[in-house]
Parts: sequence; structure tokens; C-alpha cells
Amino acid sequence: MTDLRIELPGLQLKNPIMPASGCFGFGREYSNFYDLSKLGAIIMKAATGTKRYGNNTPRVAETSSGMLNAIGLQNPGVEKIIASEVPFLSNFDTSIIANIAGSSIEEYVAVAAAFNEAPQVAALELNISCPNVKEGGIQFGTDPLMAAEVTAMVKRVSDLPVYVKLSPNVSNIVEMAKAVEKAGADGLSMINTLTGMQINLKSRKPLLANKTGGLSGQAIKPVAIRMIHDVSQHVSIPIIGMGGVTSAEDVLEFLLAGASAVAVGTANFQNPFVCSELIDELPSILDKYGFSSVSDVIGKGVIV
Amino acid sequence: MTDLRIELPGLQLKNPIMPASGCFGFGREYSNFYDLSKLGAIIMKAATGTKRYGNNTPRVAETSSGMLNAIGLQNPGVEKIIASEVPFLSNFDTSIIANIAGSSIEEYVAVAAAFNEAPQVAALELNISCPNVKEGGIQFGTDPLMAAEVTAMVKRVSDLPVYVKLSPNVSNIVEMAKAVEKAGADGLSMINTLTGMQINLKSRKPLLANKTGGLSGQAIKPVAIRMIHDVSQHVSIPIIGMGGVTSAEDVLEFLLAGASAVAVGTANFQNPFVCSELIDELPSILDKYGFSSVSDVIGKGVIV
Amino acid sequence: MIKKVEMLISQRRIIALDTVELTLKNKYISQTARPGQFLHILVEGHSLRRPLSIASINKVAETITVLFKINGPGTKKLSEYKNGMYLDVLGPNGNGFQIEEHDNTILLIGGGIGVPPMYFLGKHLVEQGKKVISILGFQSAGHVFYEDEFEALGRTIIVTNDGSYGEKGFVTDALRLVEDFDCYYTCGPLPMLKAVTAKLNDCSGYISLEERMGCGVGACFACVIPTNDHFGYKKICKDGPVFHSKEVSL
Amino acid sequence: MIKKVEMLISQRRIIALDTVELTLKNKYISQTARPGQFLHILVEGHSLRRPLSIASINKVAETITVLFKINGPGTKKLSEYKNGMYLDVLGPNGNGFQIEEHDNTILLIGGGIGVPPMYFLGKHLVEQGKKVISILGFQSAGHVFYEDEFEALGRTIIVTNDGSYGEKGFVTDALRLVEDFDCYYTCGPLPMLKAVTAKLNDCSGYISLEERMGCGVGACFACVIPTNDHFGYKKICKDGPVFHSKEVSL
Ligand SMILES: Cc1cc2nc3c(=O)[nH]c(=O)nc-3n(C[C@H](O)[C@H](O)[C@H](O)COP(=O)(O)OP(=O)(O)OC[C@H]3O[C@@H](n4cnc5c(N)ncnc54)[C@H](O)[C@@H]3O)c2cc1C
Ligand SMILES: Cc1cc2nc3c(=O)[nH]c(=O)nc-3n(C[C@H](O)[C@H](O)[C@H](O)COP(=O)(O)OP(=O)(O)OC[C@H]3O[C@@H](n4cnc5c(N)ncnc54)[C@H](O)[C@@H]3O)c2cc1C
Ligand SMILES: Cc1cc2nc3c(=O)[nH]c(=O)nc-3n(C[C@H](O)[C@H](O)[C@H](O)COP(=O)(O)O)c2cc1C
Ligand SMILES: Cc1cc2nc3c(=O)[nH]c(=O)nc-3n(C[C@H](O)[C@H](O)[C@H](O)COP(=O)(O)O)c2cc1C
Ligand code: FES
Ligand code: FES
Repeated sequence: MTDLRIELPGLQLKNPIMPASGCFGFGREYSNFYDLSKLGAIIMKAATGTKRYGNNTPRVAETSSGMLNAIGLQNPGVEKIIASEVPFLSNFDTSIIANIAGSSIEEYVAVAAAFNEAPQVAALELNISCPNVKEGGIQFGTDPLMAAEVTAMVKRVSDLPVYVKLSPNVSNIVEMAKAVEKAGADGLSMINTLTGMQINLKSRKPLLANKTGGLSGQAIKPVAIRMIHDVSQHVSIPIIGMGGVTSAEDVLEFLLAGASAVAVGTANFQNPFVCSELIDELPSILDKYGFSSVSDVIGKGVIV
Repeated sequence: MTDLRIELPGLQLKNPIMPASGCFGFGREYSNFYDLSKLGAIIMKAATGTKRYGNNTPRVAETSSGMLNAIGLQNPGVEKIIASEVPFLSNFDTSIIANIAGSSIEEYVAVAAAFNEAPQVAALELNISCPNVKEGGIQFGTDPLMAAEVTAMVKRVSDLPVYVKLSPNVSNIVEMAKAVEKAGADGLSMINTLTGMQINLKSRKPLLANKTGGLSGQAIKPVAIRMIHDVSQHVSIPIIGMGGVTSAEDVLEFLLAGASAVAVGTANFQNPFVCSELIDELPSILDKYGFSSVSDVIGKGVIV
Repeated sequence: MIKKVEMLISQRRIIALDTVELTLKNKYISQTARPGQFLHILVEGHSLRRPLSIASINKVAETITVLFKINGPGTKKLSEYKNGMYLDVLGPNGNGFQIEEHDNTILLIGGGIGVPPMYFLGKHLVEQGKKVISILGFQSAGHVFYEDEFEALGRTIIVTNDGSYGEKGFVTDALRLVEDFDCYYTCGPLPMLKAVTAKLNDCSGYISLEERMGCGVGACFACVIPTNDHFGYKKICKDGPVFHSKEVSL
Repeated sequence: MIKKVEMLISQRRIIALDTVELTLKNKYISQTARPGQFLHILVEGHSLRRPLSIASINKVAETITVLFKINGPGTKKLSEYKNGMYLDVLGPNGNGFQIEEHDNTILLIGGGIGVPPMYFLGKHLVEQGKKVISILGFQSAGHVFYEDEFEALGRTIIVTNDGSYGEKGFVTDALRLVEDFDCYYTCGPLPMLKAVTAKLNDCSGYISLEERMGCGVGACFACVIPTNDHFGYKKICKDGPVFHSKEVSL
């Protein structure tokens, strides 16, 4: 039998598949489609210190093999998430990862600290790469010093392992990865969305109310694979890979590139069963390409 | 009648459509499909100081709505291009733009100087963004100081207007654009390809012999539109836009975003007639969206 | 509950200018869908599904009808699907129209591609013994569809923007032609909904909204609309697409 | 000259395991194509065209036949195209096989999806009155195709890797079964071409090569191969896909 298990800081995953932050809400809707206990883990939608409404609509646009989104971190705030959403998710036999965001280091720290009170949460994903909010978010994600600082501050207050989610909108992704590793990150999560825009020909204006949005989906997979491949050679912490994962072959490609687990975002919108199906298909794909376990694959495609 | 003409430094274009560098060779092959005199301009394949063989094969890979390439600047060298290719292209009633590349500032300068001896060439496109060569190329394109320096040095020796071709693989594209504008660039050309990778599941190795390649095609259009939109607000030199242009609607979207002309790359491989068809379709598309000339559209979609 | 189903296209008809009617076969959705709910349809080559209102169901034939206007590339592609092909569909999505027992005469106001859900609702209301009056707005004569179908339900007023058929003007111009209704239901473009809710401010009414969607099931927060208490929000895909006219802020 | 044409699929057959034969209708290509040339085929949903060798032409019926193995997503999709559908094709691309007047007995060596161009060539050679011997290698019995067609041209030796049909082994193992030929032509996977050219180093021969392509017409420099003078290069799509065995460096 193919062994799908993988062990990461704070996470004993039964398989390497998890929904990506923001693409699965807090799991309620998708729990109607299949049993979430099947998932390796679940990454929740971003939590901020207080409730946020987010950007105006339209918030999404379709692009070739992808989409743009500018949700703007809408969420009920960390307290409410701990009170109402985490308990629901803890009904399932899967690891809960909390994605945390903020406009200031203080906010990140406060959110991280709050999750210490939620024993059901197994790890934090530090979202320093959201391109869709005016303050914070991506600024932290493009400056290695700021990225290191927010990582270190969050590590100081948090009892949980911290996976830092990197932005692809940088000249040197390896530099960013090394900076947060040095600052104490337990793992990396990459990639977040590429900044993009679509202009509506009729209105002659950017289609999204926020003007720019984050590009996700299959279109960005080659960028994700390249960055994971490069970063995995220069850090010793594990990587949760994401960016366009749609098929079991994609999962294998991410693992070969050096990811230790894989998150699925946009593909959930096309196929709500996608994570469940990937988990079912993974053993035979591993087998087809001559692997007997997930851990066997990780980084095998990396050429130095 | 819809006026498709557009005037740019050194270029009096009969329409804003031109094939992008590297995707049209030196025009010979496509001249069998249609009369190249129809084109607004032609951007030739990159020229280096001496002949280059480029990278090993495979050099291209397909991706969702795009492709990766790592040609590695194969070309016969600037002298041979001036002797054999420019004369062929000057049979056509269209502007010739020479794309120049190098591994060192000296090489860029030498190539630029050589094109002074080719009166048929109307402008230079300074390729500081090729991700597929070991030296030079993208280094110049991700560091504003180096970009400014190579621009200034080339400007010093060249009698021709210089369009600097920017790389999208940067944290801050506006900074790059301003740096080369200040250094004397007459125009910008954007975007070059995003660095990407594909891993072959069977061989467990990057599919391209060069490992990484440049991602082009429709997949990257939202990134191009965003960068052109942002840059056009911060520079006063014109932009030749590119990245995924496939339809006349795309042309309009690039013009709205702030481009003054549009180059078409990858789409030539799907449809060798694409540039010719876009020129035919442009008047009715402009008309449909309420524009009577190309110059009327430029930057109309930019919201500050 | 929303399911992911394969639906056979059993009939495809062009019923007006750029307007296509698809009849789809599926037992589950035909038995469970309520007026106001929609299907979220995967179109080949497109990354996001397309939401389309259910225009009617036939429980016996186990079919669902949708109507759509060819708008952009996704609906263009969908219009090229042929009989015998299958669609990958999520449905039924959203909450349907709430129907108040005590309302007897009901005004339906549909504009353009907002007309289809009004038909499913109208049929349902008539089956429940209610009286239905319909005002349907279209761009021009060529765009008019389902006139006979609505006539069969009750009095029907057709309005065209250019006056090439029926009354000239907007659906709001035709409101003066009707009186004495207990409640209204409306679906159409946003400017129309704004005009209708403003003009019928004193009446009880329900509106069906459109917004660009990601997931279509309530997970991605793409399709929110602020509630009128200036405090909360609703998800159009999950809490809507139907809302009480006073509930949300257009 | 290469043209961009619409080709009607007039026949589609599965002729072996994962192997599809398409017969395509087009006057221009059927009248002008030479053995060794290929078609560059646009497949819906795919950004790069797929190169496929011409396996035969029928000038009277104005048809062209291609044969392909379902390999990745593009050929999978192509295998789902049905009779009556159209393909967007560039063709005929590349240079065909050069045929020397003075050669009388010709050995054809095809491996797998390298077999199709050998058939077009073989038919052409026989029409010119030459004698043809064919060695065709396949993975297993299930993959064998066109045996009768080749038999009709001359002596044919089938080799399968697993020995489930014909001789067991590689095409090079079957070379000992033939003698006295003036020239050989071969097409197949790179390891096979390397083995064949090494073994037949003393003979005059032509090889047909594969490489991942962008434009397919000679503009993008995707498909180059170094020439044996260690100095220059050739473009497989434009200068090839057929080369003299001594011309390029495999
Ligand atoms: C709940 C609901 C019910 C609908 N019912 C119908 C119906 O019964 N008949 C009908 O013709 N149309 C209906 N629409 C509108 C229909 O979904 C759009 O016309 C269609 O999605 C446009 O797709 P496209 O590919 O043609 O356009 P494109 O502009 O190419 O679409 C690009 C993206 O924008 C989205 N989009 C574009 N226009 C709209 C819009 N008006 N509303 C929501 N998303 C949009 C698309 O879904 C897609 O994600 C409904 C919309 C919603 C939200
Ligand atoms: C001149 C020439 C003639 C050919 N003739 C035939 C033929 O007659 N019958 C046949 O079955 N196959 C032939 N091939 C190989 C055929 O082109 C590939 O099998 C096919 O392109 C694979 O596409 P895919 O979508 O199945 O594979 P994928 O791996 O998904 O393809 C991805 C990309 O790689 C390219 N690619 C993958 N494998 C090859 C390959 N072996 N050679 C070139 N490009 C490749 C594809 O064209 C595409 O751009 C020929 C190739 C060349 C260059
Ligand atoms: C609608 C949407 C909302 C998202 N929200 C978040 C978020 O709240 N926090 C976060 O870290 N990433 C967010 N992302 C980014 C995804 O988690 C993921 O990194 C990215 O979409 C790439 O993966 P994909 O191509 O599989 O979608 C969001 C993406 C989408 C499409
Ligand atoms: C095969 C290939 C070769 C290219 N060669 C060059 C080159 O020599 N010089 C250059 O500046 N850009 C080169 N480019 C980049 C294109 O000119 C263009 O900037 C990029 O492909 C984006 O446009 P597109 O999406 O329309 O292809 C090349 C692109 C491709 C696909
Ligand atoms: S479309 Fe995702 S929440 Fe409504
Ligand atoms: S494929 Fe472009 S040169 Fe051969």
C-alpha cells in the first residue's frame, strides 16, 4: 500500500492534500460535499484582529486558465473564528491550520496570540503576501527585513509552528525564504497569488472594484514550481506548495519540485470534490511513476 | 475611417501591431503567410555581439494557456544580422526594431553601436530581461541601478531611440521603469516572460534542458496589464505592451491600460496570421467600444 | 442540498436574438429545485463556472430549463453545446423566493435575462392558486421571449426599450398600468432593480441579484452585498440570490 | 509552401492499443505533401500545436492520413475528435526524405510512432519501382499496426520489445535478418535512432527526428539540433525533420 502520510512541524498529515486558505471558507460549505476528515489538513480563510468587510464587488474575474480575486481579507475576526468556526472544524479528524493576516505587526501578533487559546489549531500560516489590502499584507511579503521581523514577532508569542506564506511578486524569492527561515519560521507556504489586473472594455475601467487582484489557478503553476524548486534548495524547513494544483499529476510535480505537502485553491471552485478526488487518485499516480510513498517523492525533481 | 496610426519616438507606425522579439525570427518564415508590409513594425529576434548557439533542447514546454521557453538567445550575431537579415526585412514597408542583448555592458554597447551602421533599423529594444541566459540578461533587469547604467551606456553610443524591455520578475516594476526613464530610455517595452519551470514526471527532472524558462502567452496577460497600468502612471515615455495578446479585444485592453502599441509573441505559434488578423479586426473593435482612433484609446482605462 | 451532477442536454433552442434555451435532464435537481435557485455550470475552457437561473422544471420528464443570453466568451461557448452532450453542473444553488401565504395577487417584474427565474416563480405561484401579473422588459422586439408562456399564467405586459414591441420604455414605466398587487418579485440588471425598488418602496417585494461568483456555494466571499443595517453582509450565492427588497443595500 | 488549412476529419479509427488513425480531407496538402513532411495541428485547449507525420496521402480522394499514439493531454484530446469535425492545421511542414535515383533496394526502419512516415515513404518508393524491406518495432502485440499495408509493399519484419508478436527485441536486433540494401531510412525514438545509425554506420541513410516545437515553421529556434561539424545547427521543423544520418549530432 502506498504510504501517503507525511510529518511536518506540528502536523501529522494522513495525506499531503489540503484546501488553500480563502478557497474553502471555514469548511462548512464543502462539508456538504464530502467528509472533511479525509483531508490531510484544512487551511482556514485569513483571520484578522477584528472583523473586516473587505473590498467592494466585483471581487473576482476570470482569466485564461486562472482567475483574479480581490476579496480583501473579509472575515469575522479572530475571536469569532475561534468561537464559531474552529469548533465546527474540530468535528473532523484533520489538522486545522489558521491563516493569519494584519495591517500591522501588532495585529499579526495579536491574532497569533489569540490562536494560542484554540487548542484545536495545529499550526499558523502567516499570510504576509495578500496583494488585496491597502495596508500590510504584501508589503511584509516583498521586503525581507519586514518579513523577518513579523515572523520573529509572531514566533515570540505563538505556541504553534509557523508557516510563512510567501508572495511570488518579488525579484528574489530565495532571499525572502532565507530571511523568514532565519527569523524562526518552521515552514514555508508558497505561492500566494501574482498581482494582476483585467480591464473591462465596456466600462473602460479595471473590472475589479479594487482595481488589482491576485492571479491564481493553473496559469501560475510554472511560476510556483520554479519558486519551490529554487527555494527548497536553499532552506531546510519544509514547504507547503500551491499555485494551480488541479490534478494528481500536479501534486506529484509539486512534490518533485520540493514541496512536502500541497494546498489546492482555485480548483475547488471548478470541482468542489477536487481535494477528495486527488487523495483517491494519488496512490495510483505515485505507483505509475514508481514511487511507494509521498515522502519518497519530495524533492526528487530538484537538480542543483 | 478608424485611424490606426500611432507615432512613437523614431517610429511612425501605420498601426499599433507588431510581432514580439523571438517569436517571429527575422520575418522570413512568416513572410510566406502574408505581406509583412501590413505590420506596424517588426521586432527582430535578439542580437548579441557574436553568434550564439543558445541552450540545449528541449527548449519549449506547454503550460496551461501558455508556454515556457529557454531558447537562450540563439542568433547569428549582430554583424550577420545586419548583413543578411535586415536587408531582407527592409524589403517591406514597415519599421524594423532591433532587440539587443548581451552578457556584459560592453556587449550591449557594441551591439547597439553596430546597429548605427544599419540605417534601415528604426529603433532599439534593449533586452535586459531575458531569463534564459546564465550571464547578463535578467540581472540587468532586476536591479534598477544596473538597468539604468546599461540604458545610459547604450544611449550614449546609439543614434536610435531606445525602448527598454522590462522583466516582470521584480518586486517593484515602477521603480525599474523610472530608473531607465531617468537614464534616458525613449520608451519601454513590457513585459518579458515570467520565470517558470515544468518538471517531467517520467524523467523526474525539469523538462527544459535549461531547467527554468520564460512563461509567455495568455496566462500572463493579467500580470502584463497590471504592470503597464501601474507604470504608465509614473513615466512619461510610451510603452509597447505585450504578454498574451491574442485577440483584438486584448489589443484594446493593453491600449486602455496605457500601452501605445502592442507586440504579439506566443500567439504567432498558434496562428501564423494573428498579427495580420488583429490589424484587420482592430477598426471594428475600436468602433464597437466607441473609439475612433488608436491614439484615442491609450491610457483611457487607467485609474489613478 | 447542492450536488454536482452531469446533465444531459436534451433540447437546445434559440428562442430570441442571442438567447438560448437549454433543457437539461437530471432527476435530483428536477425534483428538488425551487423558484429563484440557480445552476452553477462548468463551461469547457473556462476556469469559473457560470451561474444561470432555473427557468422551469418538469418533475415528470425530470428536466430543468435554463435560458441565457450570449454575453461573453463563456455563454458563447455554452451556446455551442449540442443536444446529447453533458454539462457538469452544481445545483440547485442558493435560496429561492420566499412566498407569503397571505399574498394573493403577485406582480412579477423581469428584465432581460432576469425574466427566466420569474417564469419558474410564476408557474409555481399559479399552481398554488395565486394570481400573477407580469411586466417583462426587453431591449427590442427581437429579444422578446416566453410571451405566450407568461400569458398563460396571467396578464402580461411586454416593454421594449426602443418601443419596437409592446410598450416603449422601461419596466418602471409600465408600473402605472398595474395596481392592486400584494407583493412583487423582480429580477434584472442592477439599474432596473434600483429603479423598481425605489418606485415600489411602499410595497413588499423580493429581488433576485447577480454578482460575479467564484465558488457559487458560499466559501470564497466573492459575491457579498452589504445588508441595509450597514453592519453585516450577505452572500448572494448562498444567502441569496433572492433577498427582501429592504434587506440589502443595492 | 506551408499553408494554414481547415481539414475535415473524414474517418477516425483506433488501429492498435492507444493508436488512432485520422483521415483528413484537404486538397492542397493532399496534392503537395511529400514523404517525411508533417502536419502541425492545433488541438483545442492547447497552446502549442502538435506535430504529426503524414502517414499517407490519397491524391484522388484528396485525403491525408495521420497516425498517432495517445501520449499526453494533447493527443488524448485529439483522440476525442469525431468524424465531421474540423482541424486547424499547418502543413505540409518540413522537408521530406531525399530519394537517390541510384538506390534500388531500400530498408525502412520504423519504431512505434516513427512507423507512420515510413509507410508514406514506402508507398512512394514502390510507386517509383524500388524494392522495399521494412523492419517495424513495437512495444507489444497490441501496439502493432499497418502490418498488412507494409506487407503489400515488400518483405516486412515485425519486432516487439516483449516478443509478444514477431521477433523479440529491438529493431536493431532484426538488422541481421536483412542484407543487400542500398540505403536506409529510419524514424523512431532517439535511443533507437542512435542505435540504428551506430550499427549502420557504414551505410548511407536518412533519419527523421523529433523535438518539442514552438512555431513549427522555423521562426522560434525551439527545435534546433547541432550539425556534425560542431559548428552550425539545423532547425528540425524547417531544415528537417529528415536529415542525412551523418549530418546532425544525435
Ligand atoms: C444568480 C445568477 C443567476 C443568473 N441567471 C441568468 C440567467 O438565467 N440567464 C442569463 O442569461 N444570465 C444569468 N445570469 C448572468 C450570467 O451568469 C452571466 O451573463 C454569465 O456568467 C456571463 O458569462 P460570459 O462568459 O458570457 O461573460 P464574461 O464576461 O466572459 O464572464 C466572465 C466572468 O464574469 C462573470 N459574469 C459576467 N457577467 C456576469 C453577470 N451579469 N452576473 C454574474 N456573473 C457575471 C462570469 O460568470 C465569469 O465568471 C445570472 C447571474 C447570477 C449571479
Ligand atoms: C516532426 C514530428 C513528427 C511526429 N510524428 C508523429 C506521428 O506521426 N505520430 C505520433 O504519434 N507522434 C508523432 N510525433 C510525436 C508527437 O508530436 C507527440 O507525441 C505529441 O506532440 C505529444 O503530445 P501530447 O499532448 O500527447 O503530449 P504532452 O507531453 O502533453 O505534450 C506537451 C508538449 O510537448 C510536445 N511533445 C511531447 N512529446 C513530444 C515528442 N515526442 N516530439 C515532439 N514534441 C513532443 C507536444 O507537442 C507539446 O508541445 C512527431 C513529432 C515530431 C516532432
Ligand atoms: C478567492 C481567493 C481567496 C483567497 N484568500 C486567501 C486568504 O485569505 N489568505 C491567503 O493566504 N491566501 C488566500 N488566497 C490564495 C490561495 O490560498 C493560494 O495561495 C493561491 O490561490 C494559489 O493557489 P491556487 O492557484 O490553487 O488557487 C486566496 C485565493 C483565492 C482564489
Ligand atoms: C520562443 C520565444 C522566444 C523569445 N525570444 C525573445 C528574445 O529573443 N528577446 C526578447 O526580448 N524577448 C523574447 N521573448 C519574449 C517575447 O518577446 C515577449 O516579451 C513574451 O513572450 C510575452 O509576450 P507573449 O505572451 O505574446 O508571447 C521570447 C518569447 C518566446 C515565447
Ligand atoms: S461565490 Fe463564493 S461566496 Fe459566493
Ligand atoms: S519549432 Fe520554431 S524553429 Fe522549429
